[in-house]
Amino acid sequence: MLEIGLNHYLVLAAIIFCAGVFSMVSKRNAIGVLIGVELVLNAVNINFVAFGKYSGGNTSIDAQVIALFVIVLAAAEAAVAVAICTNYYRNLNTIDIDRGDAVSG
Amino acid sequence: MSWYEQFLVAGTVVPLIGFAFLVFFGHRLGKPLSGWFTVLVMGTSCVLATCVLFSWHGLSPADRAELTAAAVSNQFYWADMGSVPIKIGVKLDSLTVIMFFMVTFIATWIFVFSVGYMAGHSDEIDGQSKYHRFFTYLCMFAFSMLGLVISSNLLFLFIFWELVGLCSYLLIGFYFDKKFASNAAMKAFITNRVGDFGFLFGLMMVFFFLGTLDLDQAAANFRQQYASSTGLFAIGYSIDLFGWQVSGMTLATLMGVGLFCGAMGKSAQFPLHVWLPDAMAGPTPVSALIHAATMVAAGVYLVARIFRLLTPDAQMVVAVIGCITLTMTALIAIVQTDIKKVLAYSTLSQLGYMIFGLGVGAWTAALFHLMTHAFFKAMMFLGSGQVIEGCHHEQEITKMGGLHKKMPVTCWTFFIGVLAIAGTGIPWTGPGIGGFYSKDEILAAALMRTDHWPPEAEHHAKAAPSDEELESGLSYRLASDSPEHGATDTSAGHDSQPKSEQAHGPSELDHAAAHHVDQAALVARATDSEHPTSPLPKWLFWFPIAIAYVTPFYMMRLWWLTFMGKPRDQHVYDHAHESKLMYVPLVALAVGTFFCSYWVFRPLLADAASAATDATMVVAIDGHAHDADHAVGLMLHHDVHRDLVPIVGFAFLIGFGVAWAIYRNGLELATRISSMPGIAFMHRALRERLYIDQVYDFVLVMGCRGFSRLCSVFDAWVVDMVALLCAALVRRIAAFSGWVLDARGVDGVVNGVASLTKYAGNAVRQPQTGRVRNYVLFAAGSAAVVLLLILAGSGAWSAVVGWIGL
Amino acid sequence: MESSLLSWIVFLPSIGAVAIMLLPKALTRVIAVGTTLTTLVVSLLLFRTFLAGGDPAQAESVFGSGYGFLHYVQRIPWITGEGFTIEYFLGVDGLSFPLLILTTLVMFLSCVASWNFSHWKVNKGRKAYFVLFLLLETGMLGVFVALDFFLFYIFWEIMLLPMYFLIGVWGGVRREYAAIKFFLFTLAGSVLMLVALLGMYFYSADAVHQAMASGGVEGIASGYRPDVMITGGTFDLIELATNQAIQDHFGAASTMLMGFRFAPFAFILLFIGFAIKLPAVPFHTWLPDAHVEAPTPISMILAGVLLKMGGYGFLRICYPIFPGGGHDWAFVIAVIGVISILYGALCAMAQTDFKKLVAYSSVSHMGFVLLGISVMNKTGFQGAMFQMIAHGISSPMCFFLVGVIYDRAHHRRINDFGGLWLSMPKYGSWATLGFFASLGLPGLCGFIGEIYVLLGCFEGRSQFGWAVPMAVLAATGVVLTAGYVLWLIQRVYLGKLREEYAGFPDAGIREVFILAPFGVLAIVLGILPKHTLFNFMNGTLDLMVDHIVSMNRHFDLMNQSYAMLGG
Amino acid sequence: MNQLLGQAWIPEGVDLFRFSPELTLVATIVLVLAVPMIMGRSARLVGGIVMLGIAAAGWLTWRVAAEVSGQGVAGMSPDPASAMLLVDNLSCFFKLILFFFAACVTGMWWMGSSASERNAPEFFVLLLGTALGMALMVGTLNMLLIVIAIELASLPSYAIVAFEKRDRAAAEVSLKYAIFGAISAAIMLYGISLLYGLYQSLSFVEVADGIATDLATGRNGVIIAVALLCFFCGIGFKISAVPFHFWCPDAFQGARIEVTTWLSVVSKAAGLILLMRLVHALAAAAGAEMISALAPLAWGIGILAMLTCTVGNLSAYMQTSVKRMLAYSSIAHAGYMLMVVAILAVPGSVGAASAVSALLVYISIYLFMNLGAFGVVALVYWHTGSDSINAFSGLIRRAPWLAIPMLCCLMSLVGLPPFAGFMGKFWILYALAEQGDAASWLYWTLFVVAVLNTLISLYYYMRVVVKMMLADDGQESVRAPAAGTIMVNLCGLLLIAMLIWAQPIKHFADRFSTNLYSAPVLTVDVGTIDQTTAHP
Repeated sequence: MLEIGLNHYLVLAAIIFCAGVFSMVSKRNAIGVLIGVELVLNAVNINFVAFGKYSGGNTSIDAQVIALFVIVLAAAEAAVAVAICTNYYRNLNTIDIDRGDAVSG
Repeated sequence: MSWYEQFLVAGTVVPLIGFAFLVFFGHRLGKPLSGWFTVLVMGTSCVLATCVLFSWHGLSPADRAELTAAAVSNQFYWADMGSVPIKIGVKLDSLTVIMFFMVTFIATWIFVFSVGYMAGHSDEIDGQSKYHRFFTYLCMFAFSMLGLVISSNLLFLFIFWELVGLCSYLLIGFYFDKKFASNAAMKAFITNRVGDFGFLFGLMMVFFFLGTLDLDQAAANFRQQYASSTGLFAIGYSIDLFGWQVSGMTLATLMGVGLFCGAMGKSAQFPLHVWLPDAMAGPTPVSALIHAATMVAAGVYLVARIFRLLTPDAQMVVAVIGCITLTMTALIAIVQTDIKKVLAYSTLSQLGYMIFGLGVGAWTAALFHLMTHAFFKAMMFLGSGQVIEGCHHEQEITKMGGLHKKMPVTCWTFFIGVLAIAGTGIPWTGPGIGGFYSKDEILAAALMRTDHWPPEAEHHAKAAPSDEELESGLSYRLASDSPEHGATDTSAGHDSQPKSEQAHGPSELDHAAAHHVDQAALVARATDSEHPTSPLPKWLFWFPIAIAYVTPFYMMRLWWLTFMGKPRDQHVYDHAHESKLMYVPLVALAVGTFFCSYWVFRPLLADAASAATDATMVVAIDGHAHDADHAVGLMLHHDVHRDLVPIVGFAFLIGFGVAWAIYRNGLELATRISSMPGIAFMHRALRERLYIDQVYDFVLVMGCRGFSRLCSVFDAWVVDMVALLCAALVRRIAAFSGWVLDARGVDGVVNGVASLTKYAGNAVRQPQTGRVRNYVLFAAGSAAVVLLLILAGSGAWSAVVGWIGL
Repeated sequence: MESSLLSWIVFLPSIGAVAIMLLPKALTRVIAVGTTLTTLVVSLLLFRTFLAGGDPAQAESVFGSGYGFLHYVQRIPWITGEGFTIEYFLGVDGLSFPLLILTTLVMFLSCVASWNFSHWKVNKGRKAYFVLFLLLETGMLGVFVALDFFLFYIFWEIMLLPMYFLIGVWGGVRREYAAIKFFLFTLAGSVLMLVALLGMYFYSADAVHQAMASGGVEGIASGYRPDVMITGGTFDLIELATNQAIQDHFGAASTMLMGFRFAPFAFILLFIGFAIKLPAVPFHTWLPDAHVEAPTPISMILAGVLLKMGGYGFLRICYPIFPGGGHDWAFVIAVIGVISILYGALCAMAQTDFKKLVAYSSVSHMGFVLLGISVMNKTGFQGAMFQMIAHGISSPMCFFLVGVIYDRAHHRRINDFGGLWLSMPKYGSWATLGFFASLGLPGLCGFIGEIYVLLGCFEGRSQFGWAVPMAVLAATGVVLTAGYVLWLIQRVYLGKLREEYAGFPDAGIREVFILAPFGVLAIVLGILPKHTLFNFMNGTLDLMVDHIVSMNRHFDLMNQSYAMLGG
Repeated sequence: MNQLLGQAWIPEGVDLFRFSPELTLVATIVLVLAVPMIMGRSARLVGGIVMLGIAAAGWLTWRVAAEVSGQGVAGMSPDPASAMLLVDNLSCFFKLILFFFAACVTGMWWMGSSASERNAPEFFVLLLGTALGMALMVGTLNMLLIVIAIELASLPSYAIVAFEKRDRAAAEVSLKYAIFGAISAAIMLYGISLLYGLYQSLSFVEVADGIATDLATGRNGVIIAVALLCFFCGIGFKISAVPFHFWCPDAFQGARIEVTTWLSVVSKAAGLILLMRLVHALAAAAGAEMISALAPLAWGIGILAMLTCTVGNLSAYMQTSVKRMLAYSSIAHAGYMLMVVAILAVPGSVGAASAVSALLVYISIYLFMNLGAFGVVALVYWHTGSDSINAFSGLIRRAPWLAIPMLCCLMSLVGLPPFAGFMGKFWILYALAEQGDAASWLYWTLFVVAVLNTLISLYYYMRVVVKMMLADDGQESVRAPAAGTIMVNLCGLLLIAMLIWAQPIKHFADRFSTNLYSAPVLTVDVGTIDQTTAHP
């Protein structure tokens, strides 16, 4: 049987990271972009937790703590970002981020 | 300071004070008064000069030498050049004294004449009277000219040289409302500047190679270097000049030629002669004073002063230029119909004689000719001024004729001038007038250099004429008729030599030859390709001889057409009149012409020849020259002048005769002759002054202006452009992006860079689309690229390190 | 002897500027003229020393120097750190003294020339104009007396902005273009200077530290100040030039900056910076534009003083500190000089704009400065310096002459003038004097500089084979100069009186008051160069040349041995 | 339980004292929220409270600075070896700047917006929130705290940019800002996670030691590179280094002018100081023998700096909005400041002392230039309602006492004497030359690029100057509040004064930069790091 090890988690995290980045770049919907951000943050969390588990002999709970912090950060960020999205929608009647190109150059 | 110097300085400064006074108060003094004030000023100078002249004449050569030496120690410390001190002072010698007298005397009478000349409407420019301005300029000129004469230093000579040029410019352009006058003024100044360019060049070489700008010091150093084979004459010495290796001897020649270039400009020698005929645009007194008597003679004076710095080659250049000038301009004079133009060309021709004379070594004779010519030519110019003023500014001799009835004094004084310039005299015996002594002496020297040179050895034993004989030109002439007389008193000749250090030159040189001149110097001299005393080519003699026939012809033509025959234009004839204020100076100068031909001048000049005696390489073959003993002795022995008689003795008669024959009955015959085939062509060429002016105009003036315009365009379009590459780059980028540069975009370096920046600014802002996805893409993409680079670097940090190359 | 006199001279105009800002508008012009006059008078106090001066013993006790007797020295540490010193260091010697006097004089006269400026009729920013004018004076005076490179640089830049506005606000039609061009060119130059400035500082620090380390001492003796130890890098211009350790390090073939040999590289950086100001072809294109657009008084300053700062920079910084650089680049500099002379003259000949012509003539004249210094001998330096002063007198005069008719005719097209000497006889005479001075007529100031430079070139041929040909080429410029000046005079002043100019009033008292000092100086300087100028500056220049020559000889030996060691 | 409590770390009085400026900020935030509930939503009242709070924080910082002077101390940490918070001269210096600037911005707000402000408490909560984040940012080497601080500084700033709820542009740019920021933060976190995985520590000092060891032995090269790259992405975003600068001009243009002023100086300065600390920690851990191993870092930062200032300057070139132009100019200036950070990437570099001190001087001077310039823009904007360059036309006539300080500030930004901007640039060039003299030609390249950029920048600053001084299209004169006029004129005067008294400024900066470069603040026993951690 294949033993699930650190590398698997890391690869998973990398894949999620890439998916997140891809979604950030490709989505025109602001919410979609935010979801991409969440994906990346979750990739980070997977990394941290995996490192916390697999780092040999380390009894520190830094990794878990950090993961918790990241979750909080993600929540805060989402809160602010969604608020801004709402404001955006109120002003532009859309959440298509490509429509917001008035300020440029 | 001896009182001689004080008088000379005072005589120089008085016109300056007059100038300053007129500058500030001239317009208050008003029309006749400022003129008379100027006469007073000049008269004062003249009195001072006269005192100096006669007192100096009375001194023994030894005393003169002492005074000359003393004057050197009274110099004023003017400035340093690098670490070489430049001092200025009075060059007190016989040449200065007589030049000074000549200038002040002629100037005084011409000023008197001017008061008369300007009394009418001649002082008006475009209807405004500029009376005092004219006299202000004249004062300035007098000051500059006198300063030039007394300068002991080449630099100061140059400064005054330019100042007389300035005055000449201002006075030629006096009627500046006339286009031709201002053109002529400009032409005069610029042509002179071309000559001065050479002068400057010579000056620099003197300063650098001889380490001084003092005339005497320079000559002494030149001599010393030659004697000891150092400096310029060091063995194997050469410098790189525009890629050519130039030897010391050639440099010395260049130095002489450079200085002579200045003289070429001022004395209007070919090819810089073009300005002088045009300079007749100035008021006639100015033509008389500046462009006949004094300033144009300054070139001759300069060559005389730098005579000791010339090399045989340089001297040859001087002779050749003189010869060309005297020939060409005399021919042109034949066909001119403007009274002043004829005189101008005759002046050119006579200046050519003087230069030629210096070129062949006839130092004293050339300067003697300068003196006599100054008097009679000034007189003739004033005569022409009288005619022009009398005929209401009619200058064409074709419209004159028969004026002797209306202006007898003018007519006959003018005739004296004609006689003088033609060299009238009784062959074999004398007496003669003006050119008979001076010009023929030049020709005699030329003959000697062509036919009897180098002199045989036995002539060394021959003695110089005695002191008393040298005192007057006449006795000298007589002495030349009886060679035995001169040969009797050898020791007297030696004793009579001035005791200045220059005069001791020959004996010192002998001394040096015996004891000091080392082998190297001898080798150096032996290897010189030119023998210092090589004979002249024959044509250099025959051209001046031929022109000696032409001169009486054109002068007679001028005189006859103006004063004799029947009036050709009744209107002009009716108006003609003579003014007393104007003919008094004519008479005075006529008297002066006689005076200068016989007394004082010639012996003093012979004395002044000490200034040429220690000429290192060239030969002054008259006066107390370097080889005084045998040069003069040779002349006496062979009696060159006697040899000349068959050749030119009757030239004046023949010239007069031919002219009289052709113009006796007016212009018909002349017109017929000039329209003969063959002659017609020459006639036209001469009338057009051999097209030299046109060529200069086309090649130099237009060329220069064209080139300058080119430069200007170049400046606006190229230099002001981005380094070409930069502009091209901008254009390339612009083409690539379809962004068309506006005209100013490539206007200049700065503009180009600015556009480039502007373009770059636009380019770097392209990603700033305002779309956040693009931002993210761009940022993430950049990061990804860097990441890829890292990975591509074989995946290892050390490899990345290697990639960076550190 | 510490003295604050120079500080007073430098900052008096600034005080005036503040006064103008604070006091009512009616007093503006009076204060401005008063301030410049006061500055002039105070600067004339310096003559006390220089007339008494030339007394080396006294100078020794004042300063004790091998090069440059400094007077009225004021030095206060300004910015110091560990082994780091920028000083407020002012002093005046024979090099800066004539230029200082020239500056105060030209500023005074151009201030008077600004009195009846046409803009005042519409009352356009009179206060601002004079404030900037006076600030400009502070900057220029500062440049001439600052002996700390950093301070020098600050003053150098300070004068930039006022000049920019003086051209840009009160200038002609294309004033903005001209002003920005001036600004960009000058700033580009000063940026290069900044590189050299820092390089010089660090390399002097290296030199001193090496010397200290090799000698095992706490500091090395100053090159010119007794009882002073140098322990680190320095901006002191005199120290940089005279300290043997620093000079050795600068001149050594092994000292490299950015991959180039230090001395020639730093030299050329500085050279370009100063050549832009001079201006030398091909860095000159800002000048015609700036001159044409600038108002008359500003043109006077530009030509009279600003251009001299370039030449001063060469003499004060480039040559004494990098004698080796000067030697290496001599040919290039001479070529640039000769090209400037000829090219400037040719361009001038083709101009139809009166001011542009005079501007190009400046390029031509300043070419002589470049040529004179390139040969690095006494005559050349003296000539270059004299030429600067002479040009500082003749060219403001010419610009003012242009301004006078521009005030009346409101155009500057040379070909449309004619016969002005008839309508304005007094003015015409002054003009003749001014233009002949610019032409270099002997007896007037322009001549002395030119002939000294040419003679210097000839003298330089023992060192440089090309010197004589250069001199010959440069001398042809004399003919060209005569050509364009006379042609100009003919077209503008001579000829028939034209109706449209017939009614022009002749030069007024104020105008004569401005022209007269220039005219008189042009004559006096031409006649008595030694007593009016050479006496004051030769001491310094000679010492400087001696220093340069001996240093170069020293470097030759040093680098020979370096080459022999296989370096 | 008791045992656990016994082990728990309770901050002592001195720790709290060292943390008091931040605590004061927190208290002010609470007050700003609480007091209006009691005393009504008066904008002026809130402003007053904020001023007091900032003043108190500033005063406390000064006290702390006096206490820590000369040595770095750890605060708020049970284990001095891996302190969460560093209280040293550098952080004190920045906090002083920060609070001073916050006071100035509050002043601006007071003049311009307080009259019409209805959401003052919210505004200041957000503003002080960012201030708190920045204050933390400069005082830590712990990666967790770095993340928290950056987020704390960023999140309120997204919101504060969008503060004008009805403003379409503000809404637009705030979304961009938020998205861009969120992505940067996420990527940075990913990098941190990798670093943590490698070295099992959140203390960057330990991480740096680990990196140094790995580099010395040539292991983990790629992963370190990727991790650092991701890490620096987040900081690059804060500094707005190219290519993470895109948000900057948009956000600055869309935001209120006080906010723009605020962000243009301190947020970048905080990011720069953080980056400087990190780079310095890396270099200190690496030691002088590893110069070449860290060369890519130096080059990376150097190239980033060159790109940043060049792109910033070139982009500013054609801007028509002065505000946006100044935004680009702030990018360019960040580039200049980044250059000196590149010096620190050289272990044991000779120029480190000059570099840090130059950066601090630059920040102090830059603060006044930007304050003055934005101040004038604000005053003109409040009067004319436009920040376009045309609004400045003929300003010298319309409001001479605005035009003159504007001129001073702009010329100072160019770096032209007699304005202090020259000193700032001079010290940077000085540091670069010093380093260039001793080390690689990177620094001379940077030098030349900086100098060329000065020339380019001249052009666009001059455009404003030309508009102000030389153009005049007859607009009415500008009436500006006296306080604002005085403030900008003070800035102008200060800029001249700071050149004349360059010495004290330099000494001030020297003093506050000493213990950063003289020795590592904290030493870590290398033995405690387990280097056998498994990783892919």
